[in-house]
Amino acid sequence: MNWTANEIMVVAAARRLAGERVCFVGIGLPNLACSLAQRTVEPSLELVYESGAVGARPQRLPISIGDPCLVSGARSVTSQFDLFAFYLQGGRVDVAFLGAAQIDRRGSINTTTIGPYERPKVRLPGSGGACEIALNAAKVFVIVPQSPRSFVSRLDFVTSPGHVPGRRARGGGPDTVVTQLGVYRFVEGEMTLVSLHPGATLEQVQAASGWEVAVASDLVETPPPTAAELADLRALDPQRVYLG
Amino acid sequence: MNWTANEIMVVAAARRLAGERVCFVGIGLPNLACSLAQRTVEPSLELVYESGAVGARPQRLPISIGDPCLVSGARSVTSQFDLFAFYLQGGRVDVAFLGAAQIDRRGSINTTTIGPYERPKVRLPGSGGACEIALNAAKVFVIVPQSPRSFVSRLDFVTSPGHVPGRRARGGGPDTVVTQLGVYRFVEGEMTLVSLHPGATLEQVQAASGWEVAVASDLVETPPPTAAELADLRALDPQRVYLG
Amino acid sequence: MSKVTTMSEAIGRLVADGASVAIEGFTHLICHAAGHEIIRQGRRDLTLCRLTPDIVADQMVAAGTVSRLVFSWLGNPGVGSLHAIRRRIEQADPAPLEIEEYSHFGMVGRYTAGAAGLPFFPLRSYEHSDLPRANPRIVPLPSPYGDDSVYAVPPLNPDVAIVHVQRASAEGDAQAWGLLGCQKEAAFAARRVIVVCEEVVPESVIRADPNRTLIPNMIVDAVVQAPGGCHPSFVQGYYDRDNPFYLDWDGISRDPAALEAWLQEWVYGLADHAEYRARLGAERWAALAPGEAWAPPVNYGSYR
Amino acid sequence: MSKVTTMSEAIGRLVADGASVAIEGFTHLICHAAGHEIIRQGRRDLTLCRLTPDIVADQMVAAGTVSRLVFSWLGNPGVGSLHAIRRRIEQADPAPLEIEEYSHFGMVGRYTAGAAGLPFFPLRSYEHSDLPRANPRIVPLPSPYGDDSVYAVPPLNPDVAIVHVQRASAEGDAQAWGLLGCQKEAAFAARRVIVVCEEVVPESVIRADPNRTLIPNMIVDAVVQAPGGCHPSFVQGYYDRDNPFYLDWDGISRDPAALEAWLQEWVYGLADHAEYRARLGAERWAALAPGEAWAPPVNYGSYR
Repeated sequence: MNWTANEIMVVAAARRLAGERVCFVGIGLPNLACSLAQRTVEPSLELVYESGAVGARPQRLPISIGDPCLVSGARSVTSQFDLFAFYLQGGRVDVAFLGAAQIDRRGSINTTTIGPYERPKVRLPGSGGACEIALNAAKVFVIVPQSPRSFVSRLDFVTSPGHVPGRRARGGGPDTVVTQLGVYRFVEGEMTLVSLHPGATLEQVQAASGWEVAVASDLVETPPPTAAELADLRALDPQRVYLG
Repeated sequence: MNWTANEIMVVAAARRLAGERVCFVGIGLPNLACSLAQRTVEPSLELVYESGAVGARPQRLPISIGDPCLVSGARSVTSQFDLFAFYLQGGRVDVAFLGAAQIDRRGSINTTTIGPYERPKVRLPGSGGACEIALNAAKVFVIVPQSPRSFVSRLDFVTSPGHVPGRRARGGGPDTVVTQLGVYRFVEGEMTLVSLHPGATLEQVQAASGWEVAVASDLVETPPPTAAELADLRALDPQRVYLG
Repeated sequence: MSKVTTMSEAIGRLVADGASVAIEGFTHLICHAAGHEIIRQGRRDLTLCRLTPDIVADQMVAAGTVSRLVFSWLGNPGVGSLHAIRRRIEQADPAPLEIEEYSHFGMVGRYTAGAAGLPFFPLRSYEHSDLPRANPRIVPLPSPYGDDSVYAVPPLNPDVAIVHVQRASAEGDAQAWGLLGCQKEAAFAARRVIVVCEEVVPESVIRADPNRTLIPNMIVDAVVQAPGGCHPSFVQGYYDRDNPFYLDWDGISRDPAALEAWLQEWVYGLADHAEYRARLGAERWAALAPGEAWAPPVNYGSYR
Repeated sequence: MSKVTTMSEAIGRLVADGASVAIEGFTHLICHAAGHEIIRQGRRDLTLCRLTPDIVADQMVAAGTVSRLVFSWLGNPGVGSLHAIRRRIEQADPAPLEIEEYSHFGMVGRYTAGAAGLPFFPLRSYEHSDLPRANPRIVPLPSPYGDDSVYAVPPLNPDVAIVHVQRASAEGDAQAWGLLGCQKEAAFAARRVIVVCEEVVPESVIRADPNRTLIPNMIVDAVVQAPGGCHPSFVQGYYDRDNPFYLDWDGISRDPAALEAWLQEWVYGLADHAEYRARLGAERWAALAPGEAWAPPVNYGSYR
């Protein structure tokens, strides 16, 4: 069986959605992970999009979080005020996916600038809803390609706080980080490798990180994607728009 | 020509709506005044009800501010949040009508209790939206039967503040008070008789007031209701539900 | 997963003695059927949260189920007073009634804060009124941006919200039209939600017009079908307000014996709201039926 | 009174040099037609308020109309970067661009405070993030009820809001369905409102479904009919997003000469949006047409 880095990331994330109910989701790999979870471990997962679509049932692969296919056939469409106030801040979101340009060992995320804020080397999109998502969702999942550029010891800008000292937010903060090398969870607020993907090594993990990554004492190998998982996933993105 | 106390109150209030645009209205005499104004001095007056009906066009006489006849055919129906936040507090209301069990010389109104709040002699309905209406509408109109019991020197409870010292509210406060005896406006925050209804006397006004009422130097007599006004008005309430 | 159940089961499971219960609906969508079932089950010490306690509140207070009101306007709308409630407030007859009083926007703000997980809601009201003196939970709040200030009200998170709507799916996605009051805010603020509807419809009906969904199934604990359940209040497009009932209530409510007799006949003496509906009779329902006025079609588009 | 006018007249009358302009719409209902007319009329020094500056913002910035952005997410959604804007922020090329940055809920809260006449809006965000450091207008605010605190954002009251909807009456009552973003809040917050619509419909259509009205005529200053005016963005039920355009924009926007040529061809070189629409061609519009998916009927009832 062969699979790509994107495929194992999506499969590993999807499995972690077992038992969850309401998922705040972005477009791309997170959306694929949720759709896969609906077909495998969690058929009753409800997808909520930042755009206001609730319980969407798209008839095609959405190309943006505001794709009209997320509206037609949804359970509800809500204003952004209601979405952020009543769903997110009101504590109704069990899991939210965030992307990251940079992430640190506490799970804090930068999506704002590379280099100083005032005169950035690269101007990234900024927060969008990420800052409030990071502080209010019960759990945060991150899917991010791991490299010394993304796994950094110090963020250029904290867009979305993780398990920072003194955190008082109601949301539980980062719960799971999935990369092409493995799955991380947080132990006393520290990102900790709990599962290594087949073929990946601890040396690769370390080389792709800007700090000495903690490793769980009961580290396991990620069970390889099953044929059924891969078939479901590939059917979701037949043109490999996001799977690459 | 004959008319009743209620009829001249409604006619006098309707005339004062000339030039106004958006009117926040209750049921009963205020509603009749607005409907009459639409048929006479201000055809483009838009009626906004506390219930959320905006630009209502009722096909019958509404029996409550939430009458379904205010919804069918309205321009818009809005949540109470939007109504209070965006229409009223946002400064979109030109004139609002308030009722009063007691009113004082500053136009402050009591609709909460007769007697002490903790153990009232009469428990009245309370504020509803009146407190925020009094503070946020550009102008407040009051239609109230005048007597020593309603025109008092000291309110038992201030539900809706008028031109009190130190007032900082954005709304302009009480503008016009109409009773069965005359029309009052406010001069430096003091309720001042500006127009005496035909047949009413200054002595009656004074006898029906708990304080020495200020009288405008250019006091006029209210022009009597015209035949057209009375015909329009009586057609609005043919069963005299509110006209009595 | 279907959440459809009976009113009796929903109230029995979700409304406990001592609970705070929001029954909202501003003149429209006031769920009398739920109030009656609460009375029938003999609940005690409830805190009733409602902007406008009206007939159903007077009945619940008279029946001894409610010991505390959180409200902003108290009356029989378009008619006058609620005499059972007035007796308790004015004369502690037969017992005192605790009250916690706001203005309408204060109550709406409380639900909004409760729904949004905020520790307070700011509004421009109350300045120079006696309400903050009567209710010390209403407090001034200076703006963090300098020379301005507002008032704050605290969040309201009822144990249960009971929301009546025109139609809902078995899972609990609820759609309403006409006056929406603060049903949405109350539902999101509550720990548990009972949706009562005129009709249970297939999920496909809900999904064909998602902008009409007021309350999503994810916050709903029970769905009860109770056609006519708002009588004598109304449901837009389904039945009109039964105004003679509002007028009659004034006399009934003035006389404790008449009120008790009414409760015996119309609540305790009936098994459920279906019996109430039947007892009102086809003629009375026919008189409340509105004509038709259909919304023009809108196309959501099919995107495949 | 009809407020129907041309885009040229509305922009000419209501958008002045130096104005703050909100063009909202979250992926949906983004009024490119208005942005193009602003460019065509050569406005300068605008502050563009928009949660998600995307292609039309990149065009307006590249054309030199915008000197300041108030925003929460900056990018070509689903594709990548806005290169004209990045050049100005990263290299001040050809000039610096002032930015004032929030999160999405911060921007929504700002419009809400602006619409509601509040001096601030409270939200649970920003704690421990660097955003308050980058933008000192984001400030902490302790709860007046003790041990809790939130952050506040200041009201946003744009000089003009431009809101695209599916249908509006000539007087300006505007109805929309699908994703509503914060169009309503932006419109109520603004001093002037331009409604742009796919269709001008008789007032009777609006009045037959008042719950769909997003914006009431009382706050509207001009109504412009511009079918297709959101292209390459979409209008639910009318046309789909033109995704190839979004992909193409990445290349165009990377190359200042290509961008200038695009503006010449598609904005300066055309008299108005009707010409833009015609130039796109019937085939391209046909490819964007969705199938039908009609909302089920609802009865408001006739009450006489």
